[in-house]
Amino acid sequence: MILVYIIVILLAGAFLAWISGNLSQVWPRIISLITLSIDLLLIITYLTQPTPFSSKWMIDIQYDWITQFGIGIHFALDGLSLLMLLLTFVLGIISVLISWKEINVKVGFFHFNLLLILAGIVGVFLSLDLFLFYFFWELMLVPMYFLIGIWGHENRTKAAYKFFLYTQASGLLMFISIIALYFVHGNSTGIFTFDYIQLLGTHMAPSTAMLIMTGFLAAFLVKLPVVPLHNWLPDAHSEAPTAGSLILAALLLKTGAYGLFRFIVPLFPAASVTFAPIGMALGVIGILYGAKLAFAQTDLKRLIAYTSVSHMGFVILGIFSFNELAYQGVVMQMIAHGISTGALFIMAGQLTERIHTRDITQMGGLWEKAPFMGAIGLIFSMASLGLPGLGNFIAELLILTGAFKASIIMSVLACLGLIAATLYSLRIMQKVFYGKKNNDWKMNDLSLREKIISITLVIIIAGLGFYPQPVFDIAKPALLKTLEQHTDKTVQQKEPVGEEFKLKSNTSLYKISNPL
Amino acid sequence: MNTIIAIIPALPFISFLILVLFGGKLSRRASGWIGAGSVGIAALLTIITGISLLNSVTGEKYYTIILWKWIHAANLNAEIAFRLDSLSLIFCFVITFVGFLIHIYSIGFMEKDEGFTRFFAYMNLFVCSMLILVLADNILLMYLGWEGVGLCSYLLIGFWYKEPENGTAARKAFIITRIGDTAMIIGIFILFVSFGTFNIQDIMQLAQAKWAVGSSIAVITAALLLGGALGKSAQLPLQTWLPDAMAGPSPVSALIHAATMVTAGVYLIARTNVLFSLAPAVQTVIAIIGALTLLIAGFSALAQHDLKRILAYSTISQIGYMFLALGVGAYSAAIFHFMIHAFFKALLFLAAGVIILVLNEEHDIFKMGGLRKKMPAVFWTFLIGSASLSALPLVTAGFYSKDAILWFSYSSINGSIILWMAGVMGAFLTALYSFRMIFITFFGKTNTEPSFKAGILMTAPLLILAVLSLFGGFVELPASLGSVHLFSGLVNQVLPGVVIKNIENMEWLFQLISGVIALSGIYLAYRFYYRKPAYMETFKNSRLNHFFEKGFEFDKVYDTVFVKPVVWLAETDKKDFFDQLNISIAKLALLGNRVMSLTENGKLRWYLLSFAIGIALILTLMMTQ
Amino acid sequence: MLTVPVETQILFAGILFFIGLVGLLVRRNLVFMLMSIEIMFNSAGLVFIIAARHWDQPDGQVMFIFILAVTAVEVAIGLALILQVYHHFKTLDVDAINKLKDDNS
Amino acid sequence: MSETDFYSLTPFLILAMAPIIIMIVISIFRNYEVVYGFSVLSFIVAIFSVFYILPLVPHNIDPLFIIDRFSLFFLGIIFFSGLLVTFLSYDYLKNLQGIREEYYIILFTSTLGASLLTVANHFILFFLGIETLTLSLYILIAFEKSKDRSIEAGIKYLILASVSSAFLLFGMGLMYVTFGTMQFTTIMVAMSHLEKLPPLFLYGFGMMLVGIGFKLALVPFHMWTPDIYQGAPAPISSYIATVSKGAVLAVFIRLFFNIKGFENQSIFYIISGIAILSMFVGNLLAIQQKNIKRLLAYSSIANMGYIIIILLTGSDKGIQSAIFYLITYFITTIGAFGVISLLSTKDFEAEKIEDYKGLFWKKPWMAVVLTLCMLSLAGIPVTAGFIAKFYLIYEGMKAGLMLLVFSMIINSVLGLYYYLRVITTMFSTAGKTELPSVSILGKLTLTIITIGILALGVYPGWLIDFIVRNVIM
Repeated sequence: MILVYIIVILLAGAFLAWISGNLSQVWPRIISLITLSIDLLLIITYLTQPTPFSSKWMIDIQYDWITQFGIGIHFALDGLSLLMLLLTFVLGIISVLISWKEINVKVGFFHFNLLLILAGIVGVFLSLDLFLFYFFWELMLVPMYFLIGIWGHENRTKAAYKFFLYTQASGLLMFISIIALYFVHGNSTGIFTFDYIQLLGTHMAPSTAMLIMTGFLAAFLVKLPVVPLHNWLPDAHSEAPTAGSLILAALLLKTGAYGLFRFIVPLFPAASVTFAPIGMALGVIGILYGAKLAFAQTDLKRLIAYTSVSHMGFVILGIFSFNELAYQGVVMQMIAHGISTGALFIMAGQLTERIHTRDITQMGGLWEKAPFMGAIGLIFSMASLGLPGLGNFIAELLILTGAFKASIIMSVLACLGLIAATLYSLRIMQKVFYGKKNNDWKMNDLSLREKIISITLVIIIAGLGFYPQPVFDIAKPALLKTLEQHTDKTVQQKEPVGEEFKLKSNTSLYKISNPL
Repeated sequence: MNTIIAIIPALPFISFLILVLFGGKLSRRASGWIGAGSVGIAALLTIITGISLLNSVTGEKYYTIILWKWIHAANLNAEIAFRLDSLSLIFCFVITFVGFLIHIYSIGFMEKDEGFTRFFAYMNLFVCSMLILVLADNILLMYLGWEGVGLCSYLLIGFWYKEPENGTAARKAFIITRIGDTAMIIGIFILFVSFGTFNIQDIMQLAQAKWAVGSSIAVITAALLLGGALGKSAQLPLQTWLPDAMAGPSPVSALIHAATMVTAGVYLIARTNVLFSLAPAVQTVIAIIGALTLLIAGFSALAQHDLKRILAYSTISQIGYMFLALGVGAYSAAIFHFMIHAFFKALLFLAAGVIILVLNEEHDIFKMGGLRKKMPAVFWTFLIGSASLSALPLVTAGFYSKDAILWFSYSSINGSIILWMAGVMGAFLTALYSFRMIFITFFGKTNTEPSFKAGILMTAPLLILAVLSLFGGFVELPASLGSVHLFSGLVNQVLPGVVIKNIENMEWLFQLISGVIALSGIYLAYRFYYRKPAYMETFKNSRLNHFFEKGFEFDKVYDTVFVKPVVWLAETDKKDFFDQLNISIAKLALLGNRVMSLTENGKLRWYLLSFAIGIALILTLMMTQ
Repeated sequence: MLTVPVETQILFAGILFFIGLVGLLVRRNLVFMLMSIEIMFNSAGLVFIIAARHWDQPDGQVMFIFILAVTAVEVAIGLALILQVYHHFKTLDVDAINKLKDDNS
Repeated sequence: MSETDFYSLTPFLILAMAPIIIMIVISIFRNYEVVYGFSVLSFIVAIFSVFYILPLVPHNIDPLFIIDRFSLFFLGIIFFSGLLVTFLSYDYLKNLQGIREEYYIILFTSTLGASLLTVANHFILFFLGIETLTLSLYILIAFEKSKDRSIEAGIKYLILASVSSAFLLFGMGLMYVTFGTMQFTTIMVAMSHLEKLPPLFLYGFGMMLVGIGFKLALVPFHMWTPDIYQGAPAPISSYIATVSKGAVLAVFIRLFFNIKGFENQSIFYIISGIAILSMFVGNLLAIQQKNIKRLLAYSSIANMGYIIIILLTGSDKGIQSAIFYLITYFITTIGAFGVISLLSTKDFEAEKIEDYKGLFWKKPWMAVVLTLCMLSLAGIPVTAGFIAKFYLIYEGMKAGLMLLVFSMIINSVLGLYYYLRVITTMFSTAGKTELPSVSILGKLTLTIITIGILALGVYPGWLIDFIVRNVIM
């Protein structure tokens, strides 16, 4: 039940925020802050109770929705989604805080969108019904589109289009695949349902499986993103307002990774293995190409955007290594990247707020003006180059070790990414904080609010670096489950009847039994 | 005792935190003393631990402590755990003790600097990471320290961040070492994948048991680890960053780029000696690299103008000696030279720091001169340092440490006469350039007047270090003179002793030769740079000299081979051509729109025509069935 | 009485229809276009007559009556509109009447 | 003619009575409000009458009428749309000087024509219905006779529509010649015992396609759409987009299923070709369109393309999905045109997209409605359009029409672009265009529409159930 509450609260908060926007500028902020805090508390209280970290689902609830198609509302929580929810709410709160001063126009509507996006993301992390999943997957887009299109920078409109069209196109492909899967399963078992649990282990001809998986991959790889499907990201990230970039980088990308975990690997055990070499290669290409582009950028936010392309490369590399080590790494990477890149975007936002440019050639020598900001920037550049003692190191270490077991050459190539990361990370420090002052900016150091935000993030990232164990413990059952679904051949004993999408038109809708 | 070894690195870390969080509120003095004090206490604790370790009658010759579970994912387990044995003890001692002296010195040195607190914060962080590096009981934690010191060195080289070139130097240092580190981490992966653990001791035993001598995997792994070592210790071919690293304040050069961090490579190889003994090929490579490095660096040092750059190159060449020793399997000798080198090189750098400070940022030795009278304390200490560096026979510690290396480079089974000759040649060069320094800087006529006199805070450390560089050597005396083996005894608890070829012991002869060589070097220096500088004037403008001065043009080569291509790659296709693809798709759609909307021209008869065409098509299709 | 095969009769109607269509395409004057349409309608009507004759049923004739009625209305409205067109555009040239179109700017 | 026959024709009788009564009323005394109120009333009565005759069906009145749940369903939709259009017309006509009351008379006659199509089982009724509908439309389109564009649209529609009806008629004739009957059901019987359709019949069908294609605005008979939509009064544009198309689609489906068009190869190819063309042409044309009425016209072309895919599934399920799509499309389109007509005044037509610049900050409610409509047309979740598209794709894939489904996917992305363009304009910083205030009635109508869109988007189950239970051929 708690899961429904979480989403409902978010939605309610969203509408409240919008309405209250007409009263004053402060109310929406406060409301959304409260909303998110409540959700965070809900999750934390749930954590504090002795929870069964069993290999099954911690919570699992189902309701009817569109029974004619075997569509149900099916939410479930496991370690993975739990961690993602935590991340979502923490960063959600932070994104409200950083918008506190930045957003002064249409505040109500802004927070409406913000909360709506979060609702969509949470939905994606929780839903176990493929139709529902797609529903939320699409739901995220519209508010994010508004976020970029209304409160973004100069070229916001173009960026917003690009973002929406890219994700929509790929999403539709996934949609087709979902329906195809539904029919394949229906035809082979007579049970027509979108329910994840039942669709697991659907028997498919390799070719069919590959086709269907491609659709899913399209959506997830675009979201992740993976070179060469990454072009929406730099534009969207650099044009979005700070909160937008934060959510994009820290949460939206993670939905892609989450999708790979939750759907690709368990639903297409064989096909995903076939795809693995390409997957890993894509990962490596992403790592290096992203880094290369990041190194070339002069727009700070664009630079950071490309770094996340590079970092997400590690994620896909890990996922297609198919071993627990890499998976733990991926989870860690999802969180650590969320924090570190998010922090960098926040820093970029704070800079832009102060000096009204994102061009790093204009900056330089800012340490003198803003040592605190400089220190924060330093820490997170170090994080993004994978300095031991910060979360990203753990993540990359595990991923690389895991990948090393799967494919030595890939892992070694990926290691070059560490050097590349050094290049661009140090470039940030050099161009922004060190060196000569190119302009004599009138700027002050971080305000108390900003300090609090930054310090929280620093504590988290360092905590992850020195004591990551809790994360591993929470994630472990979920990952093991994924892997075992992936390797388990027993679930594939269902006798195949027909593997074509085509259905004899005399099968009536009533035969579609309701899974719930 | 066990807990103490956790406290030792904790102390500087705590003071680092204090300085970072409350730095603004504290007075300069206070923060200075917190910074120095924490390291001082750490030093004290180290000594106590050391004594107790030495006196521990039990067979257990080490202390160990597990603080907390760090990573327990799948089958990958790594704890935050420390282990102190005699090897790490020696390193700890040097780090904390020399570090303490340098901190004290820095209080005086940095007095005027605006970034006073920041400086001490960084220094403390460095000491902490360095201690973690040497105390770590698993290789992952060691890597943490390893990267930590790299970070600190980056921060401290770029300490005066307003000068872009400092930033560049810092970046260069970080990136080059990082390249080595990447090799190292891959090596670590191999170790983990093959042994399933990160614990150094276990790895060593398992390697001993599982890997055959000279087996390819052993060689590869050893080579990869060596890569890390080369990067950190500025050995060929990754040595180019160190001379530029002199952009940092002198205490930094003393602590990081002379005494401690740059010798991390030595520590790594010594620590994982088993792997290297399993890969004789790599060991030979180490020896050769060492020999080459010490020669190249020696020549380069000979041609420098910048006082600190001379010292930098001399550092490279001295570490070359250590690598030579490691290569021939004379671990104790290497460690011994490391300790002594730490003393006198720190001394030299600090002294140089004083000089540069009082001559207000004058680096060029040719603009100095005649400082003997002006600053006697500095002169004498510097002299002692140089003497020790150039291994003045019998009286200096440097003699004993270097002599051991030279002897083993020949007599060890891995040794050979060529290596020895290289070493001797190096010794000659060393003597030459050190006294070139002395004569040009302290003798002759005064070119620049000292602006003020260095305070006690700065001179005291000099004196202490001077004493050490003179008498530090007596803990280890060769068989030919008195044969004291305190040090090697201590080291050999953890490291294998050197294996000697069975040849009749003619060590005294070698000592004689090297002694003579050193003296002749000094004499030549006296001859050329004091008596008849004219000779040198001609040489100074020669192309060869220039070549030496530029450190054999490694930078230029790397610039063309690596840096330029990378930059070019980055600059080309900034636009990210995949993006262009999408744009072209969009263009296509727009084109379609153009064409279509031409048909919507509002002409009724045109519309009717489309009817006609439509029906024509349909009817034809109907026919063709 | 001679019997013409139904196909031929249809063909005849078809030709009529085609003539109407061509008339529409070539004439620019609205009135003439209206007349062409009449031709087309009538040819269609003719088909029904033919069919009725062919299956000898009354339905065809009935349909034709309807067609006549409808076309009458059609013409009525048509002429009314043409008047309006002339009133607004001061011409009956159909090509001149294209205010409504995509502006390809 | 039996009593049940009489009863089962109530809706039509009501629609036939309404205009007569209005005429009388007008001749006695001319009052806009009264006429308006009466029209609304009679529409509502008509809707109820549909439910009233529900128990009587299926009921055939040979040879012309076939009144079954399918037709009643369409009747319901048509009447409801008619009602909504009436609502929207109020403001639009109120501030129009000159005579306005006749508008409603003709609205009724055309609706009558449309409703006849839904029950048509015979070419005669088919023809009469379509003509009644069209003839009235000429007048409605050219209703604002003071405006050039209105007249131009009128004459264009007149010429083209009559030509298309001529084609239709000729086609009917050919079919009649081949089988000697004009009744769909008997045609089916006649052709059931020959394995191959005679060419004459096929040509007939081909020519009918022109007429139908014209009414449904399918490529290549689509070119009139933007001009007419732009020229006609906004409510009438929505009326053309919904009622006339719906009715024609109804009769087309009936005919198509009676002659089993989907089983004939060449017809199959022709229809799928037309469908794909319509999608691409419609969307491509819309991409850069600056006039929102034309834009909606183009989008209607594309949407019809989506719908006729379903004819090829040849299954009840397919038809059900098509109907669901049609309903959502009706609601959405009327909503969109509603916003336009509510923002237009007698001498200003809010048709340029620039006019909507910053609408969200001026008239949030209007903007939200239009946004929802656009999103629904684009098929984004929580709007009815999403479910509708899903349903369509679902059935399409079930029937294995992968090519059509994929081209539909591509086109949804194409379409998204221009729907977003409209939305973006509304949310961009406020423009200078002055917009009139909106009456309560208009707001109310839009509210109904919005609720409809959202309700169907979030909980479509009931409607799907309803359709599945009622619409069985």
